[in-house]
Amino acid sequence: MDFPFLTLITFIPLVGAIIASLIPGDREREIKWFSVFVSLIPLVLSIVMWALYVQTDGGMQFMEEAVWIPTLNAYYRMGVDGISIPLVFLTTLLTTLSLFYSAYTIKKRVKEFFVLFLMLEMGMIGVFLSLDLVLFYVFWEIGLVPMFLLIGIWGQPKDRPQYSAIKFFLYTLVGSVAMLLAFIAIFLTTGTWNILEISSLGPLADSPALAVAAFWGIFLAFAIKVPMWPFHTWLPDAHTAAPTAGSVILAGVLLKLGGYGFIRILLPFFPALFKQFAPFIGVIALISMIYGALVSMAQWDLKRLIAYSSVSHMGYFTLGLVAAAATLDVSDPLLTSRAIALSGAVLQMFNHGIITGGLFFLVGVIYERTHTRDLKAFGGLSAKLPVYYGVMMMTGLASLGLPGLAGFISELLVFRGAFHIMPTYAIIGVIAIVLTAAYILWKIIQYVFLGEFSEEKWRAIFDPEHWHFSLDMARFEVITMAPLLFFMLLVGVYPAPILNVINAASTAILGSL
Amino acid sequence: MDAIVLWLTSLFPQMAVPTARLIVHIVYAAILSFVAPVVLVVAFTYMERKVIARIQDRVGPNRAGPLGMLQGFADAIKMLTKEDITPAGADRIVYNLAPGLAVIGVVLVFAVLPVAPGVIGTDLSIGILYVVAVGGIGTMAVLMAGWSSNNKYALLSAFRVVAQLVAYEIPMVIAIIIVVLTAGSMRMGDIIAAQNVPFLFTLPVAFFIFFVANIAEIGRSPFDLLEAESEIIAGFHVEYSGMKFAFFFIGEYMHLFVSAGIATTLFLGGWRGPGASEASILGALLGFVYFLAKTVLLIFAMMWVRGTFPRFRIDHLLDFGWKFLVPVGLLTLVAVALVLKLPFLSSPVLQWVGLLVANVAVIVVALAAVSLAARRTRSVALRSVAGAER
Amino acid sequence: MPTNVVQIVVFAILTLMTLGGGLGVVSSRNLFHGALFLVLSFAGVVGYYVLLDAGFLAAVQLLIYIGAIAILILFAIMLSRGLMSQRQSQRNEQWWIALLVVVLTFVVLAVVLWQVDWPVASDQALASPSVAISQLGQELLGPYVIPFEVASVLLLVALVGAVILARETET
Amino acid sequence: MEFFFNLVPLIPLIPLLAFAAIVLFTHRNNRLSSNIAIGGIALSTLVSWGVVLATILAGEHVQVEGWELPIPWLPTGTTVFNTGFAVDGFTAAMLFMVPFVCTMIFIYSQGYMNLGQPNQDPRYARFFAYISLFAAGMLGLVVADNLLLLFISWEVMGLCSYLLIGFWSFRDRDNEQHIDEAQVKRARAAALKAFITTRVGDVLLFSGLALLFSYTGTLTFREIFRPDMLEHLGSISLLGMPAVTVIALLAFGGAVGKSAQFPLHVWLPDAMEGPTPVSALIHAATMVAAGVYLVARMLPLFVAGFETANAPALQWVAVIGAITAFFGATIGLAQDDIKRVLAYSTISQLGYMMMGLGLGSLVAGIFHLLTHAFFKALLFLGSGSVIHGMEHGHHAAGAHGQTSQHDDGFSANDMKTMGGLRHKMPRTFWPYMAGTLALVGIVPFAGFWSKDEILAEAFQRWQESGALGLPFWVWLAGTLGALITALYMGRQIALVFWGEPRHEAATHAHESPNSMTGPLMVLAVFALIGGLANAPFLGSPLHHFMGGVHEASEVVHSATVSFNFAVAGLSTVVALLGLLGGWAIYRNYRAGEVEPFQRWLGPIFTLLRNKYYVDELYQLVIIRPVVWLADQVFNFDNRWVVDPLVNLVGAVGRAAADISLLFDKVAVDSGLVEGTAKAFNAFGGWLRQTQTGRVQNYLLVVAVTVLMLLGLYLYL
Amino acid sequence: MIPLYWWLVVAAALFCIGLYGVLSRKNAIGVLMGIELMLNAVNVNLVAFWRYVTPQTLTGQVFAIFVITVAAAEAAVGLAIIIAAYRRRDTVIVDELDIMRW
Repeated sequence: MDFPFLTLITFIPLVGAIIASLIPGDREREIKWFSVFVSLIPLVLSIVMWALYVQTDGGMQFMEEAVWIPTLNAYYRMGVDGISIPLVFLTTLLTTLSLFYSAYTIKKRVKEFFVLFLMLEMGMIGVFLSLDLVLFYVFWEIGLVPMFLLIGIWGQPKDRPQYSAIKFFLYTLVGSVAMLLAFIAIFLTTGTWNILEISSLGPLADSPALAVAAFWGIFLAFAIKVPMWPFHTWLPDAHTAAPTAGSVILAGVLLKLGGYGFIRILLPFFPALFKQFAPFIGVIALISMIYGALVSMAQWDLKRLIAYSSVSHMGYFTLGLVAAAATLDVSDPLLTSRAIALSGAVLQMFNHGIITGGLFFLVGVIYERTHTRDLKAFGGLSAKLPVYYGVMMMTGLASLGLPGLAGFISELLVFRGAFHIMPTYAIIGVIAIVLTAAYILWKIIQYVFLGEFSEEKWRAIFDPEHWHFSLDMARFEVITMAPLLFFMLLVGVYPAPILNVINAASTAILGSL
Repeated sequence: MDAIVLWLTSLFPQMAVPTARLIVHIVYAAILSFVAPVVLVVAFTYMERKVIARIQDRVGPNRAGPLGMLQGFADAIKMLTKEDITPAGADRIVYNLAPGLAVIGVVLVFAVLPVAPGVIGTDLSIGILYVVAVGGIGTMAVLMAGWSSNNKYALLSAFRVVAQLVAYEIPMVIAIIIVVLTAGSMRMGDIIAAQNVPFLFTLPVAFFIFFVANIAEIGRSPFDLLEAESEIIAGFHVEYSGMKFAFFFIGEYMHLFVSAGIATTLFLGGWRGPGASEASILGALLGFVYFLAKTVLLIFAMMWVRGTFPRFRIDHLLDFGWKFLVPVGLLTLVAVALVLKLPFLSSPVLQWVGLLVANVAVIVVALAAVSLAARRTRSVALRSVAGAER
Repeated sequence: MPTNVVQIVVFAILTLMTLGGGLGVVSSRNLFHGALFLVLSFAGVVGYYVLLDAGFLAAVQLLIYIGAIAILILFAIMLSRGLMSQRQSQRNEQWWIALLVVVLTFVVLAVVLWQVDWPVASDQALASPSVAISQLGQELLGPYVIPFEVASVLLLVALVGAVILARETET
Repeated sequence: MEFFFNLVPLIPLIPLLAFAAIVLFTHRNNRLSSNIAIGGIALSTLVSWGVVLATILAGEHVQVEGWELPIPWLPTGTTVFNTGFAVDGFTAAMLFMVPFVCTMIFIYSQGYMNLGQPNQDPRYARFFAYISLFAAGMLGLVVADNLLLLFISWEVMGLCSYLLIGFWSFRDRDNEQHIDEAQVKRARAAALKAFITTRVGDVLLFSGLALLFSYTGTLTFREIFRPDMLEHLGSISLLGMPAVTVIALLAFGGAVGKSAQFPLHVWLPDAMEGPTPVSALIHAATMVAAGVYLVARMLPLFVAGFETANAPALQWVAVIGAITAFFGATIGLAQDDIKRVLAYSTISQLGYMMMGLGLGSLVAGIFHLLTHAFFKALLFLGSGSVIHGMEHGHHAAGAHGQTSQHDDGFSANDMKTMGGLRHKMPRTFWPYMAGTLALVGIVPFAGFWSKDEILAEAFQRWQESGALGLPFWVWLAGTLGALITALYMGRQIALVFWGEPRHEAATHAHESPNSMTGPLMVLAVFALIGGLANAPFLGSPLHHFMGGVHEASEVVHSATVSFNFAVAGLSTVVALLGLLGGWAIYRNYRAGEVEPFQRWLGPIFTLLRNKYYVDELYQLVIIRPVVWLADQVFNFDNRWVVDPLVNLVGAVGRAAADISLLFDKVAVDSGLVEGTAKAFNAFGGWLRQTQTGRVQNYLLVVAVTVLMLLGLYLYL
Repeated sequence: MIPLYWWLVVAAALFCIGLYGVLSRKNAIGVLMGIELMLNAVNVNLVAFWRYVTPQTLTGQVFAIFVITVAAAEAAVGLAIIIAAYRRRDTVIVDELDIMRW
């Protein structure tokens, strides 16, 4: 048997969580650094795996299979393709960075935090790797609970963390239930849970009504997770309440679970239905993009602003997805455009993870110092915190899609695909780009960094007693951001390494629909 | 015993073999249940007092009968004539049940005790397990007595008894498992048959553990916390008097004998000795003599221990059981299992040597660990003392 | 196989012990007595095992149920003694429903058990049950090794759990 | 010579590395940082000129067909997208100008930002980092072989523009004294305005790019311009037009934003809030030229499918260019801010370039772009030198105790406070004069040749068509624009350099350091002789050099326009008249007097000058009632249609945002989501009554249930 | 031999008695004892089935051993819980341990 990369990547965090939970709770230092160390292992493994991945082959690799629950015909099946590899890498990277960042900033109930975080990592990676619906569902739900607790326990008291956590939980759960029912329906007709096999069988072909119901059931689950308008209202609350690392993971990875589900499950299972409903979903995507950007613009809470920007940015993803699904033509100019749109969508997920993750880190940076996120409370900080200004500027520019940084490439690919397949949608969607520039520059940069620095205002919010690091970004914060900045630049300047795998997989998936 | 059965059937030709066997068993049981207690108690109280006296440089009983030999009978008579009290507020039924149960628990063990070649109540395939299992009844009796007396000290004593018995049952069982492992059977007969060399010599650690745990099980000094006069007056039977007290007394001395007998069977080769065999009455008698001699020797050793060692403190007692005997026992178990499975120790002689070496190694390791721990404890203590002075 | 009178008598005595003990357990006002009745009931079950040629199980039953569990229960009773006033009823208010349900359950069970045609083994097989302990050991460490290991882990967990639960909270 | 071509990627890379080095390593050391920046751009210039030389030597094969370096970059579906670099005659021409002007400006900046002086800018190093990045962007744009890399560079420049316009948009009270708060506010507004306005154009360009990419599957210029590809694009119908036209118009939208063409020109005058070298670098010489470059580069798309004379896309370019050229010039006539005059002049001149391109003449437009870059950079740097001198004079006056520093509303940019500076700043004055003459178009200065070529082109086209069609109006607008240009330049030099000092500051003003005047002189030389590059009597060398770059597309043809003495004479006369007139009128203007133009032109002048009131509006000064006609026209520009349109979009956006938020909170969140939650809560409250907390209750329920199930099983 | 049915009925009776104990005893320890009775009943059943249905294989006994193991663990943990509850709340009456109510 080959080296079981996937199992190790998935379960090493769990093992780490168990070991960490056995360390006495008062040895906080040991718990923190042990967790960081443990999270490094899957990170390294995912990098090695990426290096060993055969890039020309778009199919599943590193497959593992074992009987799991014979009575259910459920198998322990795992595999990666070009869609999941970047996302797995993103997960492991962001987890490591989050843990590293939290090692400095989490003060209460340290042990629980780190243990939960590692378990969260397991759940997320598991979703990206599983090729069996039961396994997928189990991991899907596993990720839910730690996140719920992270928001509820470590949230900022003034942001109603319990309310937010429960909202998050219920929202997701509603979707999950719908998804589960759909899965069961699919299983009952096909007799297998194997995602690949179901994809090739085309489930529920003989009962159109049921197929439509199953389609929308699954759609609901993923749409809530992505989140698409109008299922997005859990997102700003959850983000606002969550601790910094939680927000990072929430934005960086959890939203991608939905996106991944669309590509891995909904699209291959129901390509015809997806095509049929594509105009409608495209409208939702457009609304998400523009609406999210508009609401962002009206925000005065920095974190909430970024949360809404996630809605907008994930709308780009949806647009790319819809463009790829809007036709089933596999002849060349169209297939290329569809593959580009899908690649763009996947890359948009990756980029959004890196960029918005970074933005949340940066909100954390200022929040740790001042304990406020009110844009009106800041001003002129670029003189006081020049490094922070620079980093925020770069991340913000990446977010608004400045060419040369990551966000642009995915936007380009998405629109490139969409312009060919559904030009009207693409033209409307372009408006969102302008709006994005407006809220990033106008709201974030201008209100926080530009203008006059006022010593009195600053003294009113800055709390030197609770902040023991340097005023400008401390070393650990810079270290946290450095890999993200690196990837923003790398993907923006030379996206081929990452696009190679994504593109091969997109082409393969679309070709096999 | 089969010999006796044969003899009986030859004496009464019309008697069927099963009937004869039944008769023999009943007689044997009667002897064990009625005669043995009295004899044993009298003999061993006398012996104990003598031995202890000698150790303490006294003479011991010397008035009643020649050399004070009748002292035991005198005591017995005294007991029987004392007033039988049931305290007010006591749980009457339980209170009265307890002493009987104490004796029954011990007598039941006699059923599997091979006192001579072929003389055994029933040679169960799970013989030694049975011994352990029946041991629980004695514990129950103590608990019942302690609780039903409606006496604070009795109850406390009962707690202690249970704690101690539970704690020392485990090393004892481990020691037994070592023996069973080596002998390959739980049947008493098989265990004896396996001892071409007595296990005392091949498994000294197991013997030591068993011996110590046994003393604790019986509750003899230095493990007599349950009846420590200075702390809890006299233990769980403080409210008992007269015949009921005598029952506990009898139970204790029978337990002494039975456990020594089991130890003999497990480690000293039981009735084995030159000339002892099942074949003839003479051989059987000779076997019985061997058995008795070995048993008495062990009982003597226990008395010796009693006369020599001071009483443990309760936490030390539990520490000794849990932190020394159990780990050492487990270590030995593993070592013995390894030795038995080593392929190159095929011949019995090699195996004996191997077992001995393993045991010695365990001893060394255990002693090293103990001394290390002791040194650390001492240094910690010294440091705290020094800190206090400063 | 013919039914032996002695067996029937022994069975009757044991049943008396077992069920009588059981009834004592659930009905006695004094909890300590209840525990002792429990021991009686266990002893009856030991007899059942002997009667069923399961000597090893009998010893185990004796060792664990009487030697350990019963004693533990007695222990617990003694530890929480202060609250056991004898005057207070030991039954809660739903006892009569419970009684009704239980009796019904018994009737249903008895009927069901009667109706079922049990696949009893052949006389020959019945005459020579396998009672070798070594075989039991091989079963445990062979086909049932995983349950066996799980059980051992369970015991360990129970041990640790019990210790932690019962430990005084450190202050 | 292949050696130099292989160095092409280095041209944008060196300034980029300089940027990285400054940001990451040397930003604490100001002198080292600026030296790195200057060294980087100088090296880049050397390489560029090497490439130019190589191109010249390589002859037509490179000049027309181009040299390419493709780099596999982006896997797209079944194909791979290449990026890369290319050099042809057109690129080489740009490469001659861009890095060199940049170098001059960099050197100049070192003095302008007061290196080593007590009032050195606290963000000195950052400034050099930004302009290095800008240079990298511009050079990358020039050497890009595909639209995507061009777009990336384009956006990088947009970013730098944003950063540099807003360079003084925040302040640290501890360290900076010389920046007043009004300026901070203005800079902030200007930066944002610039970025958002150009972004509108960028999005159009982006759409065009995506469309083009979608239809052709490639963005490499050479492949797009293949005749079969153009034909394919022309055959697709989109929005009632050939797709190629749509794409061209979208691309032109981008150019309109970037090159500040009407109606997206509003950001450029405001952009003068940045430091003056920035104005020179970005908003005069190079970045705004990017739009022109883009149109020139994409010219085949504009023409494809039509005759050059009546290609609709091309006509749009010409019309917009003409309007811009005329309007920009007129507004410039009435400005008092020395840099604003130049800014409107830039807008106007960019309009000329667009006109040239719109007439289908690549060379005319680009020639003007090149010469304009030199003399406009010269003018801006000169004006910066003047401002610098005025500021020093102001300080000196303040030091003499004659004026307090902040409360007299003094602006160093105001031409009406200057006067007589030609004696005080001779080394600024003479180059400035050269620049002025070049801009106005006096023989033999550079501007004459290039502007003349555009007018000649228009004239010839008019003659060819023979009707009062588009070429006539273009020509008319151009010629009138030239007149007005001359007028406002005459006014400017008269106000700045002649007459008496009109303020204490002008009295005390003194010459700028050599690092500032040196580049002025170098640029002055080019302003003088730059026109020779395509002078007809030398055989129009530039025409031969780059005229053929679009030949391969088979739609754009390069034909030399012969020198037309009538046109040239007319424009020279017009220019001389204007210049001398302006000079004569304003030569003796005194502080506080009513302006001559205002006296003569009355309402029209006020209309033009209302631009000035808009600036006052930003400074929160009350606008006086003005003649309503002027108000109408002005408002059309800034308050009713164009600017308000932008604002309206913003306001609607914000309103929509607020409404969305409200909707989100009230309907989606409270109604739907929490309503569901409440319903479940009530149900749960009822259900929890069964939760007695008694284990035995639960067990009893279990037992009863099992019993019932058993019964069901048995008897059903 | 005694018919299998007898054993089963006896086991059922023991089970029901235990169930009654579990359902009706107030004292938590009493409940626990009821559970032990039920487990014993199960064991009797298992052993009886072994003896009568599959005397050649020891499956029944094996399962009985597992049940005994579980019983031991259950008793230990259960009693520990009771003791802990007694310490905290000063009661072992099941009805009074109802903080999970509503």
